[in-house]
Amino acid sequence: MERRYFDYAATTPVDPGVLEEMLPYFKDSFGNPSSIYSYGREAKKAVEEARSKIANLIGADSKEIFFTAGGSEADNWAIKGIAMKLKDKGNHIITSKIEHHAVLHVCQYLEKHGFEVTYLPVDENGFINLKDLKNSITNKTILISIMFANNEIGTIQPVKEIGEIAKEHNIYFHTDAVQALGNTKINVNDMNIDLMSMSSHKIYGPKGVGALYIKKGVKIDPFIHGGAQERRKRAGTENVPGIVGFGKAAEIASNSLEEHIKRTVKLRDKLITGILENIDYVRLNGDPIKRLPGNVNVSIEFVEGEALLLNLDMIGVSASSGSACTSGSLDPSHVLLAIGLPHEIAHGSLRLTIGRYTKEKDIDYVIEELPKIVDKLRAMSPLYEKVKGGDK
Amino acid sequence: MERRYFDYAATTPVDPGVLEEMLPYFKDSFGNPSSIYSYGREAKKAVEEARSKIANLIGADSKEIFFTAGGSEADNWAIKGIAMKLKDKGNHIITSKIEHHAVLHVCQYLEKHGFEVTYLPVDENGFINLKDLKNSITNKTILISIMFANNEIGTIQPVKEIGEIAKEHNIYFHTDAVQALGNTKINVNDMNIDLMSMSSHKIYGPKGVGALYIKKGVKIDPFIHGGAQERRKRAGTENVPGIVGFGKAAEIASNSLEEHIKRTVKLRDKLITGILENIDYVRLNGDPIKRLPGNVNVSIEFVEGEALLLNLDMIGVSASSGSACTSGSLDPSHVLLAIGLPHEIAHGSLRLTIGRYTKEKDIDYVIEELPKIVDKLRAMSPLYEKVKGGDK
Amino acid sequence: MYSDKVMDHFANPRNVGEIPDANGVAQVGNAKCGDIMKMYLKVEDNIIKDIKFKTFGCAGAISTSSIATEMIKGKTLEEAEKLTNKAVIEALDGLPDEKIHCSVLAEQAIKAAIDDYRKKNNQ
Ligand SMILES: Cc1ncc(COP(=O)(O)O)c(C=O)c1O
Ligand SMILES: Cc1ncc(COP(=O)(O)O)c(C=O)c1O
Ligand code: FES
Ligand code: FES
Repeated sequence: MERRYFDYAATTPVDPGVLEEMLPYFKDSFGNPSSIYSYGREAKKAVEEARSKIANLIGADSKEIFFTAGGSEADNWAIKGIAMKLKDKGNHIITSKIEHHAVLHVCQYLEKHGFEVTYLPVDENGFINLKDLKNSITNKTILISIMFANNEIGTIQPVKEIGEIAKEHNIYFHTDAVQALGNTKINVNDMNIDLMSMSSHKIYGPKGVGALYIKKGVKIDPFIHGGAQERRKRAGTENVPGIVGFGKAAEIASNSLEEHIKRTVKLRDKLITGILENIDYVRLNGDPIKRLPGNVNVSIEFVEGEALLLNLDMIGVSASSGSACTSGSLDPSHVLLAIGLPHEIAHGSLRLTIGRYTKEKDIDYVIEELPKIVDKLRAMSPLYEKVKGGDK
Repeated sequence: MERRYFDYAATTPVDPGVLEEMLPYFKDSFGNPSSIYSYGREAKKAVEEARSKIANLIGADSKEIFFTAGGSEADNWAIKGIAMKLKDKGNHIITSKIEHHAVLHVCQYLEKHGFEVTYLPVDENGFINLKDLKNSITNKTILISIMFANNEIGTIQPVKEIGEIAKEHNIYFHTDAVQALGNTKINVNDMNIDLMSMSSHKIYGPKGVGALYIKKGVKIDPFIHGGAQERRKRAGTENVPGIVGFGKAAEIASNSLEEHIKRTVKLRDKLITGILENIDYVRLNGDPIKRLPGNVNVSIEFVEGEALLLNLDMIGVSASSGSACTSGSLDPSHVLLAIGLPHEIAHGSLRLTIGRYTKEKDIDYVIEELPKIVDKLRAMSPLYEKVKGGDK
Repeated sequence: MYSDKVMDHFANPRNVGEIPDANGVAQVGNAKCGDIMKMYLKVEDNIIKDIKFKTFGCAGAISTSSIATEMIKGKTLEEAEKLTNKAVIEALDGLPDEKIHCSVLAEQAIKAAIDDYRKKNNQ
């Protein structure tokens, strides 16, 4: 069975060019970059080249890039690192209700330890309200952490405007750009971003590596203490092959950004239109325009997400859902609830995310097959009966 | 020029068998293990197999192994995670003066945040004193963190006895086993270990992955908050290829442990003898018997470590030193000072660590060449003049 | 994560549908939690002659409904009432821990449908 991957937002395959660049650093140039002998110097050089490629993708200086083990560590570091550093200045953090758990759970943890957190609501398309943001700032506010683009519904926030507000009030602005990186133009300086989380495996680089952008001058505690790596800010022997791979992935992303966006948006819009036209009782979640190029998120009424996913998997299509049943928790996705979906509709959500290797025929295939699966599941849904009977 | 690697304690090359097992997980089985479709299930299975191989190497249950990004993260997690969890019970931590910076700097950080830390001294061979340990326990003590084996001088602590003391007093015992893993027999149950840090790149696995053993029932806060990975204890998309590689490396280590120790000890002792016999004014650091199989650490008087290293590098030999000049800090290695070496002698320290790919002829080569380098450096040392002149 | 048996019942659920002249009907669960199960029984001479279900829920919920209907079809009401979610899980060769709650629904739905039959027949 041919496999059709529609979960690029969860993770991406490593680009062949990326893997090729990584390979020498496993066995041949395996030295520890902190060493002074030649083995180590080679590794060090490779790490620094990767750093400048990532800096280049986001308009930063190399010295502002600090490697981590992924997006989650970057989020944890940014928020806990600022919180611990500035706790004598203030204990208030502003974030949104639709952040990734790597931000939300950190904030909840800090709440247990004396911090206060404002979770800004979002409108039905997933945008925070800039007036809300301004109104929630107090003289205790030390950090604003608002994600660049949402991983579930794809909505892209007005980052530049948020950055301006933060700057006016002299508050640090962190943004989780794990989904945005490589999918939309980012310039940390133009956008007044002080800290930004990135993850390699979302941009065709290897898993287990990411980075935190820390603007020059920003005061932050280290998160992983120990050796003097990463200019004494992040300890641990550098994951050289991983970093090299992330660097190469960033380089490819820089070189093909516009083309990638154009191509992906076209496929995405075809998929959205195809689904909306061929299935009844379905709605698109997230903003139709200001959304990630590869994100399609729909709620299909009267069916449950996990059942949808498994049926798709049986025909080779990998997708994702915000249903509670797929998460092992009792509640469906906090993001779908935050944009106002009732629980039962959130359960029927389906996320199809596309990327570099998605072909037009894959899109056609889903447009053709999804309605059949929905029909089959609705035929056994006690909720659908009523609609058919006209007494909804 | 042939390269001769004598820095296995810093990092090891990836075993070819390890790399081979990793490769499919970059491009083909690249799925996110948290997903429910087949791509994800394959990845999940691979992660669980790796987990049980690591458990097997240390006599633990799979469910007690939690993957991290390396040894430093494991150390940070163990200590901060216990400290935060138990801070209402007590604020006292006991560790030693010769811990890795990933333990020491965490302890120093906690001291700034209301914790009290006892740094146990060590004797001239690098052992802590068990009576000191007992005497330093108070009713506020929540954690004992003593490394299994030291990365610089190779001394292996009486871990089982430390574990017994901790158990008697109902205090958690964490050990940094980054250097010990794969180099000495470890059984976490027999040794009463509650938490243990491990790192893949020290046992011929890839960089950027490690693990924390957490005994069933031990109460600890997560360190990286976010997604539900690692049974809700460590967030972040799993580094699947890295984890698979670490698992394979652990399997190889399990299967060849005794043979590896025997072979390495023989080479090590030949090297030690060769150096002590062929160079004057040199001493072995660390215990001659209870030391890591691959560790040789000597202090060569009247020469400076960085100069030694660079001269060795010129003839293809990669080594390491505790000299201040190699670390970029003003003081020489805290470990060498803790075993009582005067500064000037610590500066002349040389660590040669050997491992799986070290050949006997490499040992012979160093025994032959090192004295020449030492002679050359001593010839230009103002300190050596006096000795030669007999007025020392 | 699911056993082959679960996947079989999920992909080809047995006894899906409605019974127009059912004499015992019940619906349990609620859409808010993501699972609803509706059972239709046709009881004759104290025996479950026919049974059909409809389920809104995950593969765990669908497969437990399916196998539970198979397990009690042709049984007396007393026998059917004894069906436990444990027996259902065993018959499916196990369910993931986080899906155990779905199997409870099948047990509840059957009991509720039998109750409905008894009420209607003044038993
Ligand atoms: C004893 C010890 N602990 C911790 C570490 C840190 O491990 P990693 O480099 O994997 O973070 C090392 C090695 O650098 C070590 O030798
Ligand atoms: C928006 C967002 N933030 C953070 C993360 C976490 O990144 P990682 O899995 O690399 O830790 C993800 C992806 O899982 C994400 O989509
Ligand atoms: S119906 Fe939601 S977990 Fe089974
Ligand atoms: S002599 Fe130059 S750093 Fe020590």
